[in-house]
Amino acid sequence: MLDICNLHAYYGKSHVLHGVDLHVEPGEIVSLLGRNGAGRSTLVKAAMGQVSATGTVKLKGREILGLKAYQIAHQGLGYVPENRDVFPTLTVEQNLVLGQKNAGASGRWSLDDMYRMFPRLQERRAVAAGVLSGGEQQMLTLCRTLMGDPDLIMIDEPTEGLAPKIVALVADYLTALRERGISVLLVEQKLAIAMEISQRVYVMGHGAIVFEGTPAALRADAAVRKEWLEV
Amino acid sequence: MKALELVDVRKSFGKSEIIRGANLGIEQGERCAVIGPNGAGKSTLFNLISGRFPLSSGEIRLNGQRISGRKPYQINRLGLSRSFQISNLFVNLSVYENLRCAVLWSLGYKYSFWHRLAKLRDAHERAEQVLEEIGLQRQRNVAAGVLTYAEQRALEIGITIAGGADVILLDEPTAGMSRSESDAAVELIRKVTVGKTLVMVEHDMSVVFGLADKIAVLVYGEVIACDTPDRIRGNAAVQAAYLGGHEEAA
Amino acid sequence: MKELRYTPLNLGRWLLWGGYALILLIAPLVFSKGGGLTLLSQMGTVMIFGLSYNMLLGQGGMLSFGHAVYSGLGAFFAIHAMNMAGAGQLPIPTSLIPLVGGLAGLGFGLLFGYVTTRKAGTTFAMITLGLVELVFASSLMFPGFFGGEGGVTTNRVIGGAVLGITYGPQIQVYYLIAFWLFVCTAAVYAYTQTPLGRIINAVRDNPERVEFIGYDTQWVRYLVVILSSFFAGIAGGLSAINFEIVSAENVSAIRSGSILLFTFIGGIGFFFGPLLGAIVGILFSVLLSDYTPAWQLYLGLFFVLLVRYAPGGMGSLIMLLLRAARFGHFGRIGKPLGWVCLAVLPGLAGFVAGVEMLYHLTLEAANGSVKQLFGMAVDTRSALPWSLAGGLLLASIVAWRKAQPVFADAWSASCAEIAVQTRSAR
Amino acid sequence: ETVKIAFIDPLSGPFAPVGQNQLKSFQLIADMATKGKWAGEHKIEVNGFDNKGSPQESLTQLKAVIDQGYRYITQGNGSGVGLALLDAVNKHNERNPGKEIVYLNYAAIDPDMTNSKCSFWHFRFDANSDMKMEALTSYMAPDKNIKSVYIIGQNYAFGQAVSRAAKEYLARKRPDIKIAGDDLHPIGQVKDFSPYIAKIKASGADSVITGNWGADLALLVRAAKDADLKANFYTYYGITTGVPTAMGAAGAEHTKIIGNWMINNESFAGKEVVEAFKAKYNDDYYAAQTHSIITMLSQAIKAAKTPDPVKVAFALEGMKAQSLNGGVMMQKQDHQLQQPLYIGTWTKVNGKDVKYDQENTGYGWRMDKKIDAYVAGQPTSCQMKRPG
Amino acid sequence: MEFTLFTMLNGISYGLLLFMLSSGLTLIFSMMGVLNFAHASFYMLGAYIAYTISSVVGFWPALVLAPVAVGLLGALVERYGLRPLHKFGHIPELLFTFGLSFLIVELVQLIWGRAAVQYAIPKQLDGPLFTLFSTSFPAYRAFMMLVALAMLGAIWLVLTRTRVGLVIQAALTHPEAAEALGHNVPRIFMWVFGGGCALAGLAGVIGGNAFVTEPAMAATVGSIIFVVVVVGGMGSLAGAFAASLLIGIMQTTAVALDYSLAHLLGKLGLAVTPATPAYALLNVTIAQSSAILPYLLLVLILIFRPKGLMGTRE
Ligand SMILES: Nc1ncnc2c1ncn2[C@@H]1O[C@H](COP(=O)(O)OP(=O)(O)OP(=O)(O)O)[C@@H](O)[C@H]1O
Ligand SMILES: Nc1ncnc2c1ncn2[C@@H]1O[C@H](COP(=O)(O)OP(=O)(O)OP(=O)(O)O)[C@@H](O)[C@H]1O
Ligand SMILES: [Mg+2]
Ligand SMILES: [Mg+2]
Repeated sequence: MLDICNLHAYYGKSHVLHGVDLHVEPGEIVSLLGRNGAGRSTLVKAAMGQVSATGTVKLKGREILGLKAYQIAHQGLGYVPENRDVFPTLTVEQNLVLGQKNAGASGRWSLDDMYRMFPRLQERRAVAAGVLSGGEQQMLTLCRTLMGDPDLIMIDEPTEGLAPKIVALVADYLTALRERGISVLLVEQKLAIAMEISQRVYVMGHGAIVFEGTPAALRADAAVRKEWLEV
Repeated sequence: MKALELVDVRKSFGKSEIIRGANLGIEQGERCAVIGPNGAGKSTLFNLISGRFPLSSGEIRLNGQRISGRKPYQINRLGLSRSFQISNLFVNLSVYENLRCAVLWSLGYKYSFWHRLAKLRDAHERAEQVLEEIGLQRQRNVAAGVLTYAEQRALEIGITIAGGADVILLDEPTAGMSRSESDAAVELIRKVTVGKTLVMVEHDMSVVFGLADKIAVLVYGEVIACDTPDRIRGNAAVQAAYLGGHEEAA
Repeated sequence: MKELRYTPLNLGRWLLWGGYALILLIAPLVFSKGGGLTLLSQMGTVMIFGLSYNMLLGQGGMLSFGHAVYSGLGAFFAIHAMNMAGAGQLPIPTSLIPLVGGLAGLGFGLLFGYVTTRKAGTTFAMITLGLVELVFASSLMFPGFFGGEGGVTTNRVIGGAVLGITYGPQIQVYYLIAFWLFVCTAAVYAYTQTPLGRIINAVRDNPERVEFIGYDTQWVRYLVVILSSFFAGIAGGLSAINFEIVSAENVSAIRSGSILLFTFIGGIGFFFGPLLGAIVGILFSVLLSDYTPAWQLYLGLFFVLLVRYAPGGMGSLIMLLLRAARFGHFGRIGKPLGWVCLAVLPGLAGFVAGVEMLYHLTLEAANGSVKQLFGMAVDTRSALPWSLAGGLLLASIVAWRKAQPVFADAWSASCAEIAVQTRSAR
Repeated sequence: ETVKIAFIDPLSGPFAPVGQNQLKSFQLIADMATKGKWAGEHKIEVNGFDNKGSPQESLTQLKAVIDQGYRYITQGNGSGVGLALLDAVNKHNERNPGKEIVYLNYAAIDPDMTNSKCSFWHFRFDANSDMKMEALTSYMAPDKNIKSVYIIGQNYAFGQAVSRAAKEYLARKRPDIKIAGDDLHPIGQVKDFSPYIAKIKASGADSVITGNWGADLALLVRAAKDADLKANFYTYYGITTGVPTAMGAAGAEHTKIIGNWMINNESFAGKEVVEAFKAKYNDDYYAAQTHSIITMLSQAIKAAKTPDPVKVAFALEGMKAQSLNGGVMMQKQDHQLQQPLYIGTWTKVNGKDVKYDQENTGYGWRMDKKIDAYVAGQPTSCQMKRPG
Repeated sequence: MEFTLFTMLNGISYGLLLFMLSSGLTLIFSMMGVLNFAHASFYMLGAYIAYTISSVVGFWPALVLAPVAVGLLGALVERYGLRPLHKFGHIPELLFTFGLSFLIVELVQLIWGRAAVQYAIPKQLDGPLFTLFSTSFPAYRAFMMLVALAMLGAIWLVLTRTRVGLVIQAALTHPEAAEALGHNVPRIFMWVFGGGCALAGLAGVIGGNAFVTEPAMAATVGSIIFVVVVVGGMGSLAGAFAASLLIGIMQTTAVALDYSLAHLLGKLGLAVTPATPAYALLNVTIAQSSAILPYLLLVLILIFRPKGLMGTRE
């Protein structure tokens, strides 16, 4: 599905990613773990074409590095940014509608699916997204990206600021996504969730992958956890 | 006399009533955490207390004095200070200047254009002290806008406490931090709020249970429970509405 | 670096201000020819006006389209005061007339500022636009005070000479302006270093948060507008003395727009930006207009290019170079920069020649197709000068293509290194 | 020796076309003077300085031309600028004896300049606005069809002066004429004149007097045509550059002008100038004052045998000369040129009495009446101080 | 009766003209937040280009071609001038257009000269549409009103029937997020700006011959169209429409009112003489102050209702 090879990324002149290799298979949930500042967000941004990078990034076998972000989105890559970039002046529903790439195109997901997933959003559908609570905004960004009908969705810290109950809900929905054949690349801080729902995990440190394996393997590897995850 | 008291506070936006008669009393020197599901109205409650939004009805008292209906700056001058869920800094000013701005009013310099900033020893010392407390001495001359996320959160707290207010409201102070960072943040908060009244919103249960003397649970704009941490943990209604059995998810 | 930090700051400050005073003192000796003195005097008043404007825009984030209201009304009051002094009704020496302007400006700041500062951002900008149009339109309706379209004139020579100073000769007026400029610069600078001066920066960055640290943002903005109007009024008073006439254009949107233009050209992010902007702006609009009818084209083009490629204004360009120099990189970028300038030069000449010939053709062709250009007589109807201009332009483009990448490389390398150096310094 | 005259008027901005036209007029006549040795061996040269239409800028330009050694200046667009220059010239001459400047005013027509504010250093070669109103009302008075007059003007000194004079003179000459209305509108701000036309129409006026110029005049005339208002428009400035084009056919037969010369006069006097101007600049010569100025200046230089401004100024006082519009005389008392004036109507070119059109519109000014100099003469309150 | 009727008619048609002038500005401002100071310059360009085209192939082709040409120019300006400035915020953008307005005037003077050009009303529309009592209503004015209404309809359709408005609003605050959702934001910005300029151009094609096509024409409409946009409410199309009509009718009726404060005081039995304080002020009639009314309205509206008549944001 997604194949990242020897990816180097830069903010201006500062070199943040130093040759990252990572891949996600179809129908797989892969988690990317690491400390703050390890470069996880940079990795997904680079894949989305928002950070200048070199190397190769292949989506469904097609090279996407160097394309514009909107072109990449049209290739079927979805991205949920970490800082809740809801469009504050638009209503919840307008935010969701904008998730569709072409007006009226019906993908795997409809508005109703989204509202069923998070009834809270339906209650707030006509409210400007800017006034939503922190958690509601988080739900909205997730749904908005799903509306674009991506084949692979990269989610940056989706459970940030969510109540514990909703966190559990999100975990369930990610699993449900996978069952519908959508691959997920999950960037997480909360180990427990990632370990629970992922098939494989990567651990990142200082801009490079320092561990790759199953959650079980990670659980077993106390050295990596101590050194790179500080738990 | 309670440090902060909310009596039947209500707030509607248009037709939807978000806060539906919240009652809450916080003793002086108490550390209280407000928890509740997303969209329950926790941030809204903070906005009402700090004067950002006007109340629809009800009354809020700070140290026995009615503050509802006042402007944010008036409430601040009465000794209440708050932080924001999303960092809200003076992005083009240096860290040090951010803090110095925050202490000016409380030291009585107000709108002065006849004092030289550089000559204000007390402002300087207070700013330096806060700088040290939040551990940003090395970044003192860096513009706030280019700090890392965790540093910005720390500065957010720094600005909030710098003015020396004795009632502090913190909105999700550890959001977005890793375990070790949020542990450090808890320590920081504990340190800087000694002897002060603290009210905070948090989703991270380890922070909540680590810091709070009392927990208030807000659901759908009502305080459904307000009690010690242990009793809250055992409260079935809270379990259903909020923790959902995943309390230790983190 | 280290030594720099430990030298007593005061020495540097004294040097800086002393140098500034010295420049003001000797400028008229250096630029004494022709209209040099007139130009310098005008620059001085515009500098004060710019400083006052930047208190709003640069330091307070308040985009005003109507700042000329304060300087203009200040000027009107000043000129009436002068006329009264001349008629013996008001015992005030010419040297203090600027203060009258300043107080009038302050008064209108109190009045209008209350209305305008109730809002910030675009709303503020639009209210000021409305206000300036109102004041301007009214000024033509009340010729009693504003003197109609001809304005109010005066005679700045009031009474006899005091210490040999009559303010008849321009040089005396220049020194009066220079004196006030120095005082105002110092005062405005001092203001930036006060609690109010800092809080207005905070209001610029994040007005919402300021409310939560105890300040009423509306009040902060209001106070700043009042202070700034005071300095604008002083500038107005000085221009009344300098021109001995004040007319409605002094309160117009055009005047307000040009101070915005000049200040931005200088760089709103820097204290000295308005000073720089005043020099460049006056050179363009007064000096250049004597030489070519195309001056508006040049000014417009210069401004547009500056906004497009250096939104920080000329101040930012200078600061960047200074920073490179401070880190000792000037040697490295100096040479490529020189080449780039060299490459641009012929193109500039070619462009100017082309524009001048074009203007000649459209305006003065009937007086003969021959035009004096760079000291040569060229026939604008023949192909040779045109192809020459085109050739210069082309050559410049080719040279630019060669020189620019080299410079860009050197520049970004230097920037990266400076970034590394500063980071390791913290 | 070359006598250099500095022309200080707008050469850029909205008023530039007018300024450019008049500068060219000056230059053409100056060329003729030099070639024809009007001032003997002295050459005459006119150079333009752009005042951008502003009084303040004019003073800056005045300083510049003084620095460059000019001793004569000329200006015409706007009495505001004129008064500022007059004041500055007086001050300069007072502060710098031996370096006097003479101000040759070709079109600033505020009566004050030759009355309360008159100066030895200032000579006006256009008829002032009161003189023009005098002539105009003398022309209107015998016309019994005129029963009701509406006055409209720009809200500034000149517009107000026209309105005041019109009311005063009409009351004197034709007390039966009703002043149907008196409107002042902001200068250069009105885009839609139809409300004013509606008002004029409602007032039932058959004639309109206006001091408007530029687009304000053209738009007024066009709005009248659109609403089918049949009233005649008596204007001061229908002839200035830009107005004929903008007015076009809309103004035909209803727009009249009071001026000091027009080419379609009884003998087409000045047609060689007009033709030469057209050939050289493809533009129309209409500012005949330029001719009066150069003629009289040359004559004065000859008489004084020196181009020294003080002597020339004395020589100009009371001087008589032949200009395009006939015999003219510079009144010694107030330095106001006494000259015949003309009333004309905007008409389609017919090859007979209207031979020359303006701005290639196919329309030109037909002469209705030539008014002798004495008719328009005005008493003056001038108390002139002369040097020495 | 006749007077009142025509005053109303004049007011409405002037209002529609104002709307025509400002609709493009509203469009750009509402969507992109850019206050295009050069809007009036594009209006002028429209008039001049139409003049040139119509002198070759006639008015009707010019009606279509000139706005297209102006729109393309606008798109170019956005692409090479404004786009790189987006990241610096609105002030540099605004200043860029401010500078551009200077340049355009100069260019127009270079190409078409400094005097007015003879851009005439097409034969078909020259003359009265109808005559009521003794006043006629020009056909061209009616045509102008029609076009203004068509503009209103067209913009309304674009705003409500397409997602362009939504995408742009989204991109204003979070351009990266909007792109990540698959929207080609820069291109939409470019065409919106171009579209706004084309509307200005169309206004120029029609206003140029109704009024005078000269280099000063941009400056004379410059500030009034800002008043319309702001009074209507930043970026509200309906608001701009309402504000245009309001200002049009207000100014037109004001012209008919020759009353001053002195009149009022006179009615109250207070005589006003030149000796009365503020005599000049008291004697200004409503008619004389009609030109400042829009600005007064602007200031008052912004103080008491900063959102404007129908705006949603401040
Ligand atoms: N816009 C930027 N400019 C310069 N450096 C940046 C920028 N954004 C991030 N960085 C730097 O890049 C590095 C990696 O950042 P990144 O955001 O990818 O980390 P992360 O692993 O997602 O951490 P977090 O938990 O904070 O989200 C950090 O050192 C950070 O300081
Ligand atoms: N200005 C407003 N207009 C309309 N609705 C609003 C406004 N502000 C907040 N709300 C609504 O009020 C509800 C409570 O929001 P609030 O931000 O207080 O939640 P919260 O308890 O802080 O949640 P979270 O934990 O997710 O941050 C939300 O549903 C939000 O949409
Ligand atoms: Mg991250
Ligand atoms: Mg919240």
